[in-house]
Amino acid sequence: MPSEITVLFFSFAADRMNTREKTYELPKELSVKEFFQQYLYPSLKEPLESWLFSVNEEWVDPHYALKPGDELAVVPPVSGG
Amino acid sequence: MPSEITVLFFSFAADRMNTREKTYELPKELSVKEFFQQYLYPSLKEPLESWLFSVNEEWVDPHYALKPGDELAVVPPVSGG
Amino acid sequence: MDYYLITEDPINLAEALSMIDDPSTGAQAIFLGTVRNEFEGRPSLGLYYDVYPPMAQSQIRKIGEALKEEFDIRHVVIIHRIGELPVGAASVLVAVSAPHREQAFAAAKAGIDRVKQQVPIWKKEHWADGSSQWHDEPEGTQEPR
Amino acid sequence: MDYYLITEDPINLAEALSMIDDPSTGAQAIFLGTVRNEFEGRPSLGLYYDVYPPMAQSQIRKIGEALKEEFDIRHVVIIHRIGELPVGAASVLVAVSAPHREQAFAAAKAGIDRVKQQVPIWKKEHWADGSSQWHDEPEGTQEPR
Repeated sequence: MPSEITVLFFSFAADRMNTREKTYELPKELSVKEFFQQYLYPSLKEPLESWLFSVNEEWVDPHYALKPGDELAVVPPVSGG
Repeated sequence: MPSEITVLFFSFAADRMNTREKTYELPKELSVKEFFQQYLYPSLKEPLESWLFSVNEEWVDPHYALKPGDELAVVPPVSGG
Repeated sequence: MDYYLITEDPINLAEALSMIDDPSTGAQAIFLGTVRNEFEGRPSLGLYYDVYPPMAQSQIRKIGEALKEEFDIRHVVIIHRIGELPVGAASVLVAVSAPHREQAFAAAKAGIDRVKQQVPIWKKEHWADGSSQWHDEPEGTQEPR
Repeated sequence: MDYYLITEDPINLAEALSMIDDPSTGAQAIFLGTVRNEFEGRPSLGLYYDVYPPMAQSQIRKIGEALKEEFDIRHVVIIHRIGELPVGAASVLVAVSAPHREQAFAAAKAGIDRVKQQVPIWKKEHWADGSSQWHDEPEGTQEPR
């Protein structure tokens, strides 16, 4: 079942992806981890553990199964303050 | 050798002495401790260790020998802030 | 009252203080973070703060609510400014009021520690030599501004 | 700059912050003490602060200078207001600026602790029932105001 998701990028991840927001067509259901490995690596070359992920503004773990219409945020290590 | 000193009182000590400043004629040289015991006790009934003393705006210990013209401050436990 | 804000506007300290004001509190502890003119010895002109706004906003609220559960404090204000900030500008404020100073200090300290660890905000240093660099980028590369 | 003041006038926080401002500091820690509406559960209308002015002034300066020797901080402001203060009024301010927040917090905390222990200032509580009482008076008696 194909589905479309929106992915948000920030900080150096946005720089490397050359965008802050991008839409992806997924041919089948993928977990966050699978999506990261198949679509974002190696543009985002750091290992999965370097990132946090949220879906629809709630933190999720990498096993979360992406659903049509989800807004996935790829969150680099924070450095506020 | 008689000498005159000025004594400053604060907080509850000033209330009990009914003044914030008083001049004393000392008939002979006295230490702060001797002065306290002979002139201030029992109006100030707390033991010597309850008080701090300064002379001419410098802290002194109770063995300091009072000199003519000295300004002695009798300092209760502080409670600022 | 409690107040949580992610904003591009300057941080108003007087307003924050009026929010934590309470006749039952004797102790206000305030942390104000400002942009420094150097980082690890290297001269800097300022910082750009990137943010994921809704997550940052909900995260500072969660931090404040946790502080109120963990410490004996009455009110919390957390404000983080984002965007381009020159040296000297205030970037973050944590202000708490409490009956007593030990709890006020402990809560303010925990507050700013958590803001720096848990809020999706990222800063890019604008070095004095004209290059820019994201903080905490693994194997970060320096590119001209 | 460093600044030490015993005063009857209201404490000006904005002015104090401008004094500790420094482009090399990223962390400002501020403690503001205010008059509470109760003490140990008993309702209060305010405080009267008595002071030995020259000793208090030299003492807060000594405290500030010691903080600068002991902690990695750049600037210190200590202000203590004296006289009659109503509930809610700010009575004491300790503000420090430092390159990093740990030292800023540690210095501000040590500063207010020492002010409360070492400065010849005494407070008298004006209880809501009309009586008044000096703090820290051994065997204190309560007299009508």
